Amino acid sequence: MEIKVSGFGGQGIIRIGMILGKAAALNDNKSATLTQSFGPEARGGACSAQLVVSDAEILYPYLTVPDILIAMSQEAYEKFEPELKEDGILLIEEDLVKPHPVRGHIRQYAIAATRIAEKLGNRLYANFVMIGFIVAITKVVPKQALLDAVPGTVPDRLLQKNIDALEQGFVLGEQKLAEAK
Amino acid sequence: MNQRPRGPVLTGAHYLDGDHACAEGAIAAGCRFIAGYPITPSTEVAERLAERFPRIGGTFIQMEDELASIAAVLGAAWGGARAMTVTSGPGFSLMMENIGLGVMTETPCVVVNVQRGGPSTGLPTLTGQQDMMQARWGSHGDYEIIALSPSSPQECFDLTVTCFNLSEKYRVPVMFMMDECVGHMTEKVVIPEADTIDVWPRRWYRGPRDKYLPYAPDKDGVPPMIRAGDDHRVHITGLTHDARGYPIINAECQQICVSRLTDKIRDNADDLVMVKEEQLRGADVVVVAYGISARVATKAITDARKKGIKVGFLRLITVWPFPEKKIRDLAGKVGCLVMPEINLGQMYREVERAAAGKCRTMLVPHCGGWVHDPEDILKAIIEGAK
Amino acid sequence: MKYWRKPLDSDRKKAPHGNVHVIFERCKGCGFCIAYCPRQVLEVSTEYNRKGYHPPVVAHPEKCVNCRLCEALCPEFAIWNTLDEVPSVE
Amino acid sequence: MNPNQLLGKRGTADAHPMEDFLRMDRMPHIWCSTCGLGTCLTAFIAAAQESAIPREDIVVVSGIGCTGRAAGYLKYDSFHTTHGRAIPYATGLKVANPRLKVCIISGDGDLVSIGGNHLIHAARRNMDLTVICVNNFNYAMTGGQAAPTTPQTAIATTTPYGAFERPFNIPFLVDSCGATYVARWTALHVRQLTIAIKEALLHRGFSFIEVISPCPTVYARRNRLGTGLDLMKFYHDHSITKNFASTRECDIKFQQDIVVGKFVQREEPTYLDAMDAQMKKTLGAKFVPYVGPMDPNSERTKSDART
Repeated sequence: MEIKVSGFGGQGIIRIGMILGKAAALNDNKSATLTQSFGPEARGGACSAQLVVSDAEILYPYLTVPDILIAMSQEAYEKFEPELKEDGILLIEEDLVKPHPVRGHIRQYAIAATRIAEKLGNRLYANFVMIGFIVAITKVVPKQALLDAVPGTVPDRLLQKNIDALEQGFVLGEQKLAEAK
Repeated sequence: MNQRPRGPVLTGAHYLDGDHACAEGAIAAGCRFIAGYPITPSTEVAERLAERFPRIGGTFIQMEDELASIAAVLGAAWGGARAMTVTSGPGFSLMMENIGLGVMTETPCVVVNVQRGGPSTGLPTLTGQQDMMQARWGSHGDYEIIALSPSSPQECFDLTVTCFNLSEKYRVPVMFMMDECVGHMTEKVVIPEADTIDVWPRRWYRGPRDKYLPYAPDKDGVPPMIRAGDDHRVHITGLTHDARGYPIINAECQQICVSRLTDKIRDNADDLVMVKEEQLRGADVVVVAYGISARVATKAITDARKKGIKVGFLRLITVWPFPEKKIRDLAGKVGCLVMPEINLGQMYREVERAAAGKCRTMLVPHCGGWVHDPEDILKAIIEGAK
Repeated sequence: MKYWRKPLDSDRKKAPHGNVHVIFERCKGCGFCIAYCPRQVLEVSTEYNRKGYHPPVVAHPEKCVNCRLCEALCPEFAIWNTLDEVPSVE
Repeated sequence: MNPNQLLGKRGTADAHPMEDFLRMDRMPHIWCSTCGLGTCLTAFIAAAQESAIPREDIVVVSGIGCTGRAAGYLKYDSFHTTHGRAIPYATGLKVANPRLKVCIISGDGDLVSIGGNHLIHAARRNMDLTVICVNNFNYAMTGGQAAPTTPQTAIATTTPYGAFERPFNIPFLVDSCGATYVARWTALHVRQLTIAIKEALLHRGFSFIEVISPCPTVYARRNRLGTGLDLMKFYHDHSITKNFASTRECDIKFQQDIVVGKFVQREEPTYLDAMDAQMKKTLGAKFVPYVGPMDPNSERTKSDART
């Protein structure tokens, strides 16, 4: 399974890929290769993380046709949406991406991750909201594998807040999934 | 919860990128001194060690530039530390002079180069494999070097340990030729129990103090070492020197000094060369690759096999000394050697030279900035199979 | 500014006496020892050493007070003092 | 002051007292007649003995050039490194084995030009090193080219019509960068130089001594200044001792008075002290100080890995 997480620097894009990959590789007995690309800007530049998850050993570490695209900025959406598989899953940041009409059999879900994070006290939690949302909808890793992967990736004092954000995203994801059915 | 204290070696499964895995490899190899200067895309190695070292008894110093970093590493090695520096292309260029000093004075140390696209400032955040020849020939004069190239974060860990071991065994700076892709690629890295990690000790001199000759070699051509401060009163110089370490400026001494420096690597090439071989027997085409290119080539190879082409794969882990014998043997047996690399033909020259016209050789070049499209490698394989 | 005075205890304290040693062939004839010997013990030899320099000769051994300045100044480690057991009276 | 106490051990009738501290099998040294470098070595050896620092703890590092050869003649653990890199090399030695007393003996071109960046950073860090910079106002080994210390109007092979760049005032440079011991003497001031080197060796922190030394063969000759002995006489007549003079006032002008003396001596945390303090402050009990170098008798790396 090929997943692309995209947005701009500072949104915690790489960390989303990192935690999903860690959950798959360390807690779900899968192979997971994360690669990243970023510009020279520390903040605000285009940024993406590519994750390949597989039951077998991953020989070729890069994406060919993504099955899942997460777009957290308009720029990322415009750039990467055309690459998405025809029946892929597209997750967008509701407030930051104005989508075009859905192409082919793509299943598209939106979440106001940044807004939810701000309500939790800091927009920096947006990536954890998104992580919960991704896992609820795509089931790329079991929820427990995800939760087990979080400690150590954020400072201990912020762990609970991030878990809360993740849970909110997850709940919202399950709701959206149910609505879609 | 009873948590075991975290020892220096981070035993267990971790999700690490190549840079971080390299840092952990250095710790596992007993490295406790690193001098560095920030440069993308290698900085993460130094950052991780700056964070880890004060908790495990290591020392990190950020020097004023790369010239200073490599000089400090050489000094630290003679001070008795297992030492390393980390850099990328432009910094690697600046280190060249003292890499020569390291070779001449037979100073064990590891130089990690997380390669990016060049020349000059080039592509700071994007990949390249364009320093391969510089690793071999970048400093002036005749010398031999050891260089390894990893294809995965796991290898970034494993081979960093190997780099230290080889540098101690052969008393030579060892180049670890990573690239941005491997450095920033995150995968599961399994770190073994500390006891099971093979760490080779320094070749300490154990004879009487006043009998020590810094450059009198053991049987394998490598001299034993001492550390500064133990009253051996050695003189270590970058000038051509005799067994005492004294400068002798003439052709005879140059002959003895330089040929031993090169022979200790050349004569032990069989011990040093590490390759991974796959379906070489009966192959019509063999893909020769290293580093991230080897990883990318696997897709092309798989696709080619699906088309019924007999493709073998020779992955170079040791890039210097160049696995010449392997290539020479292969050249007599296969129709074509295909080599993708992220430069316009560096290691390819070696392949061509070793093949010596006994089979076709094809370069799949790439200027850097990204990896090959596997399609391009596949095309070359199909062409080579004709 | 230079001045010399006779030490008040000169009748009781005897100046030490030194012996000057010169390695003739090691000298490169810089003349530092000769120029700066406070007691003018040394003079330029008329002879050449193998390198073609004129090393110092100890012209007035009795004047040496073992100050070791010649030893300290010599860039060639070619001249040094030893202390005479019996101080001379001057 | 008993001058005998400043010359180290006494010789015997058969042997020069410094022979034990020199690589006599490398003598005679390559330095010209009336060059001051040999005198600097004598002062160093005397000071090292007077300091009572165990001989094996003293390590000498040199760069390239005439002075760069110093390490090769001194019978201590000695390192002859690359041009300009003696200070960072020494930094590695010191940090890897803090027990060592690492001394750099090198020239003005090596330390202040090609190695200038390392000089100012080592001073800034207050790295616990002793630097003896022998200044002969030019690049002598390569035939007398202009250096960053060549006084204006002096002739060098690359300033055939007279130097016009402003030279460095080295004591001011290192003082302003944070050196905690700074002195300047000439090769003639052997007693003071020996005291200064001894003080520098015993000083905690970055200590720097500039030694003005005659270069008869290329600098003096080209500038028609006579021999090294004539330059020594010039130092005798034109040195003005001003201890704790402001280093700003210590510029050297062509054949004019030279201010000498001990200019700076102050206590500041060294690099290693500062690192230690900061780590203790932020990491507390989690701080594990540097394990020290590997021990040849029981190399620690393996057992280290197991803890």
